[in-house]
Amino acid sequence: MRALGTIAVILTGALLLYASGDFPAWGEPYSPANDSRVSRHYILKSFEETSVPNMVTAVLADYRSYDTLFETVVIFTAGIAIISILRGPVDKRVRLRRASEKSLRQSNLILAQTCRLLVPVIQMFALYVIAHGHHSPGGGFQGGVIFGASLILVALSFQLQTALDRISEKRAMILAGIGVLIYSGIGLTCVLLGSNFLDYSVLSKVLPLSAIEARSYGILGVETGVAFTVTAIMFAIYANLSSHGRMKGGL
Amino acid sequence: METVVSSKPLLATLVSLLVVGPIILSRRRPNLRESWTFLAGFIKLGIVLSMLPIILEGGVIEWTLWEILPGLALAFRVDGLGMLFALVASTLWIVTSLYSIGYMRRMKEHSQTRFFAFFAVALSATLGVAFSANLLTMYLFYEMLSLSTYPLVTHHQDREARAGGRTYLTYLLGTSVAFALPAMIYTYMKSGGSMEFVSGGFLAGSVSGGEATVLLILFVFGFAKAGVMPFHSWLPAAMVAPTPVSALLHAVAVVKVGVFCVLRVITGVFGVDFLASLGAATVIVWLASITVLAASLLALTQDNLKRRLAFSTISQLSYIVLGAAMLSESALTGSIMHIAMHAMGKITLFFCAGAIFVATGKKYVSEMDGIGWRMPFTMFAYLLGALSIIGLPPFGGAWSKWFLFLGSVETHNIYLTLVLAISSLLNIAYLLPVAVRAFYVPPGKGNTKIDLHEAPTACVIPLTLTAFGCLALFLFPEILLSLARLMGEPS
Amino acid sequence: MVDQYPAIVLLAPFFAAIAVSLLGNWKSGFCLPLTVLSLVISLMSSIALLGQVAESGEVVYLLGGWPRPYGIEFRVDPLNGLLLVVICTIALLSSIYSIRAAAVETPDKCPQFYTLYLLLVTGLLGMSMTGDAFNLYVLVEVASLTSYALIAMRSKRAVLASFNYIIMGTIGASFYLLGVGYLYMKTGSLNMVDIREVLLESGLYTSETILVAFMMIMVGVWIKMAFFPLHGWLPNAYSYAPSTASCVLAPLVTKVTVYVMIRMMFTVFGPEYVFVYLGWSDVVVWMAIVAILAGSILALAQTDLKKMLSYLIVAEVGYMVGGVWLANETALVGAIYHVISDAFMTLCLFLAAGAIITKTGKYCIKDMEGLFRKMPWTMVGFVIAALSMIGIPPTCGFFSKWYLINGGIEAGNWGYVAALLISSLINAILFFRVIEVAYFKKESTDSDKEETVSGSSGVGEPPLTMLGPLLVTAVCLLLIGIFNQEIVILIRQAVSSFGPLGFIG
Amino acid sequence: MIWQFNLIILGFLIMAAIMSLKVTDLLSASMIFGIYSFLMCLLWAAMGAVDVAFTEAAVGAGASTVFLVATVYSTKRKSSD
Amino acid sequence: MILVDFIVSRFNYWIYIILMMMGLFAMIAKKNLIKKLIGMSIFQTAIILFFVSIGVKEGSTIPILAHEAAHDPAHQQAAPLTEKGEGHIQNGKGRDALRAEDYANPLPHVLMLTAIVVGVATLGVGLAVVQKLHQEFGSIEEPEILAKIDSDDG
Repeated sequence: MRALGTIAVILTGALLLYASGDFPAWGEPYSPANDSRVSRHYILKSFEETSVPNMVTAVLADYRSYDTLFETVVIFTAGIAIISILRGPVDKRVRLRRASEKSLRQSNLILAQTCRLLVPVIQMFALYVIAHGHHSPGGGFQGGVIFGASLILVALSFQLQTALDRISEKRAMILAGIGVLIYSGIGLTCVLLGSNFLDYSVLSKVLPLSAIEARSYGILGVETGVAFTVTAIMFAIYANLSSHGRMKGGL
Repeated sequence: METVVSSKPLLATLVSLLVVGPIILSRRRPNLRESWTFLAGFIKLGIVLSMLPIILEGGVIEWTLWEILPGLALAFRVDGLGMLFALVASTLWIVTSLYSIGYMRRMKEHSQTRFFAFFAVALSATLGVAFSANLLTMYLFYEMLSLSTYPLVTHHQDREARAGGRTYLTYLLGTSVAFALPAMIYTYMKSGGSMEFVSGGFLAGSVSGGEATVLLILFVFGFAKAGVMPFHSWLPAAMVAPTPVSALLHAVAVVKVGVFCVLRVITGVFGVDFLASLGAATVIVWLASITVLAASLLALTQDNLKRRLAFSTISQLSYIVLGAAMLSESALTGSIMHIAMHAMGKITLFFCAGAIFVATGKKYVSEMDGIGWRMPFTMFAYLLGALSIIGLPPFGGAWSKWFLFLGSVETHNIYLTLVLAISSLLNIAYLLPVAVRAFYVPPGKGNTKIDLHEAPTACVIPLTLTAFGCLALFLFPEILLSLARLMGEPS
Repeated sequence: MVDQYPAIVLLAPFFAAIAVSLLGNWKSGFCLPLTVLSLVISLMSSIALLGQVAESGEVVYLLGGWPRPYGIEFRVDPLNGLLLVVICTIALLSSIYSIRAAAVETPDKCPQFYTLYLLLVTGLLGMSMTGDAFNLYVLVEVASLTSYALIAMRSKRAVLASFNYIIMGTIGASFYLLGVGYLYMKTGSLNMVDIREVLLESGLYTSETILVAFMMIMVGVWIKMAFFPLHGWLPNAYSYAPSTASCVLAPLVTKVTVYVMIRMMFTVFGPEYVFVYLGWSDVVVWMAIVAILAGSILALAQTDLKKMLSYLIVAEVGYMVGGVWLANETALVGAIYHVISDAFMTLCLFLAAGAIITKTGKYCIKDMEGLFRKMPWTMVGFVIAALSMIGIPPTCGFFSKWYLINGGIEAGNWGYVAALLISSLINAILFFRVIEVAYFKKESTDSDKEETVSGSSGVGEPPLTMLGPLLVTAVCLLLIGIFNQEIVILIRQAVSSFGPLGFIG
Repeated sequence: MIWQFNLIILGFLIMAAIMSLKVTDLLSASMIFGIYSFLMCLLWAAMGAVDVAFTEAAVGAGASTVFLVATVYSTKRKSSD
Repeated sequence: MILVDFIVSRFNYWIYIILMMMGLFAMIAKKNLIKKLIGMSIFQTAIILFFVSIGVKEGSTIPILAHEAAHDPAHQQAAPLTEKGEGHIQNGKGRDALRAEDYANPLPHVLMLTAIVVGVATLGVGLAVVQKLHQEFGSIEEPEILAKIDSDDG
């Protein structure tokens, strides 16, 4: 395998180095990619067309929202894939019990208290990131991951069961499905309102908004959907990976 | 030359295919099942006969199903050659069906339903080849025939059948994919997208001499059912089949499909005149001559009667190929007639071999001493068949031999005449001793005690019929002759 | 409604996947009806879409209403129109087949299985419709992730096969992504049609970056389609996967990737770049020849039925790559026709193999004695597929071979013609080995006999839900063969829109 | 954007990548991989790709590392290479 | 100096190539499955680095409209899209407001957000498969697993 790896690496590397001589200089503002009409359009017109100052969000959730839909689906798929891979035949005897307060007390006091303090703050911040994605870096993904991280933190500093009591794996998967459903449902609404899939501007027919504002709100809607899915799946993946898919014990 | 558009060729082909369903459905009631076979056989013969007058008047019947490749349709076309072949095949099917009922029931063979069903499919394929209007249609039915006969050849499903079946399919399928298919595609490209058989050939003028030689060799080897050496060994291997299969398929349908395809390629694809101008057929002439002699010599060494007949068939098939490759009018007429004559003679011989096996359980020539007087009908029929194959008057084989000799003289090739003469002598040497032993050698010790009697009536009737058929073909060859002549005439 | 067909084709299985994942946990009885219903809707609208395309040419569907090149678009021409119908049909047939098999092979995972299944179909449909190079990557990943999971659902060896697939698949997809990056760097666009326009306008043919982009994309898709010698992941993955999964993976994934290759070569780079400027077609065709021969010979060495079929896929990929790279219209038409016919052939073979394995529990070819007697209809399906693989008319395999050989002769590449013929012969040997074993009875000792007596009580025809799809597929093989003219006319329509295919031949 | 700064981070990046692949203790490898992700995120932030950097910080340095650690805990810590 | 300029303008690309090759080598040659997956992640992040490098513009800022630009009413009106190279939009007050050169190219960023997510999804599935393999074979070293499979067969 080493020989094979070396050959592959040398061949590919040589090929890539060969092409790098032809690259535009690094940071060149007028390189073909940076000066293309697509890129210029996004920079110059996206605010006008979507009223979202963060161009990345505008492109992500509107111009290329179909990509992002499937990005969400990728995450969703990963969650289901991991569950289906790790889940053995269901053991009917094990009933999931609520972790008693005892288990909470058992864990390290400093850790527990710090976690108690931190988690609400993290979650608030996550919501802020989701909601403020229009104006600052962030959006559904980042916020979702952060929110998921807060749940993982609970599972880490107490026990997995503690976190599962808050949100069981089944509920997490339902939440994830709902997230994808929100996203694609908004898209489908656009179809039902007589336009193409994910064309948020037609939402102005039902909302008291102009077409451009409708796009902005459409983006907010899909970002929420993304956040739901990412939160749920991040937690579900962690829960499965840390417990061999048995939902007991944890790290 | 008038052209009639009619669906009759299609119907004639399909009728036996359609009967497969009823055969399978009535598998629990053998009598009903066999009556389906007969019904289809007579309908088929009726349709074929109804087309005969038009063909005899020099007309052709055409029917196009649909275009299957650009410029290539699944199409049927009946002319003299096809008519002759179809006539032989459909007549003999009825006779063989009768014979197989007797044979199969007496031998208490298993899976008789499968047997009759695939037999019907094989007949459809045979008629399909006979009536096909272009190379592609012909190839389609050719492959269908190879595949549908596999379960028949391996009917016994034992170790021997397995080995035989393996050889059978390897040769037939392998050569057709490896040689015939590329040759066909190359032909398709060279001819500019046409593959319709026309007398005079559609390739005339569009290929060079070397290409034509290579293509011709590819076709002759590709249609390995013609049994030209070195691709002949499937035929002896196929003798593991029950005798009715050997009789109809390996004396009539399958092998004749092979030579029929070769004839079609020579007359319809290249054209006799074109080949003659290129001299491309010389290789085939020599290949066929070698096969004629070598197979005859091999036949001498066989003790198993069916295998001996198989080698005889290989040698006789090469007569037909040889006759076509000589590229003279008489030889072509002779070789086309030989399709019918040999079919009638050889099927008689196989019927006899089967009847002997049914009645006595004997397979080997050396065991057949003295059985002649116990089974007089069978052995007398054998004698008639053998004489017809050898080519003595007053039997049908005499006509075809005559025309072949005439053709060889026309080509001014003394060697060919010699080949034909020597092989006729060899025919005598390997066919007649069986009859001689049966009638003149007293039975050995082991045989005296066995209660010998004739085979079942259902077996004896067909073989008597075909034996007299040989005689009849000598007396009334006009129809066959005129059908064969239709092909020899330039259009 | 009419202009929404592309969306409906994709969204039906997509929404069904979400619905299955939401409702399946509650009541697993919902899974199958939803799956079948959505695939029927998808199939019907894909047929309608194909009709629309055949009538009025290319259909463009702008997602989000953003015009090219700012948004993402679906572009449906006769080529992927046909592919959509094929994908939907095959997915539908194998979903019906999965009713019983899934319950046996992946118990307790019904909702997950069907969700993944539908997402896989969604991914494949998306891959064939999209007109955006990066979006293609995302959908490739959707299809790949679902495949990894579907393969790993069974235990032991399947899991290792799945891991190797993850590694190889990621390398392939990443190479593709890198190639798209290189293209983007030079053209500034991601839309396939737009990229080609920029390539032509800016005269980028001589650029090393574009060359490397092309090579990266090709190597990426070759890994994904298991083009020899990059095929390492495929045989184990497909042969150890649950039969329900392999029934949809084996026919579709490699074929859709071949479509991606065709799309990349002809729509993005353009034949004038690939064939005229680069002129590598000979090299790749020779690689394809090696692939065909190696795949066939490796298949010959297998004793496990599904593994043998998997190696045959490797050989068939060689057919298609060779056909595409022969650089003439006949061969390209043949290759595309072979994509369609091979999808059905593979489906038929895997359905038959799956039925045999679920009913008898035997994997080895030599254990399959007497199957014709026990399950005659299954074997009828198998035989028809085998005949098609060998290339006997009037099955579709004959016609695809016809066009491919025709193209090979036209290009004067005799090696390719010979390889096709040799592989046909090897296929004949392979399949008759199986058929022979199944046709003949066991020549056995007494102990074996007892075993068969005790074992044969449960062995009979598979249930109708398995047999039905198998026989329908077998009939499809014949229909595709008989009506190849109609299909080829559509393909030619697509091929002619690619422009002249170079000056070879 | 200062290229010297860039160069330094890239140097660290390569070091982190080599170490995470070389270390035989998988837990350390996971942690070093977290560092690698974090450096990457720093680099992207410096390049102006704030959204990407943000995501990488959350996903790469956060979630991925946790997943890796979780797997290392439930399988084996020692690697043969 | 030319050489230095050349290196400065290229070294980012070279380093991405080095990182990528390290990842690729680890994916193929490492025996430990988790190491393979770490290699895979390095491989993917290297590609992301490359994409992000494409979008960098010297002297530009992050692709978020400055606050005053966003709330400038002039931008609400439809302005004709300017041609290449002269990316100035004149607002009513005659002040330069929006220039394409001022903002980093947002498109690679968008693409890479997706790629990161795909990467973590693949990593997650990969890790799950590794855990499953550990359950089945009790090992996460490829040679050991292969040996176990062979002994199962034999």
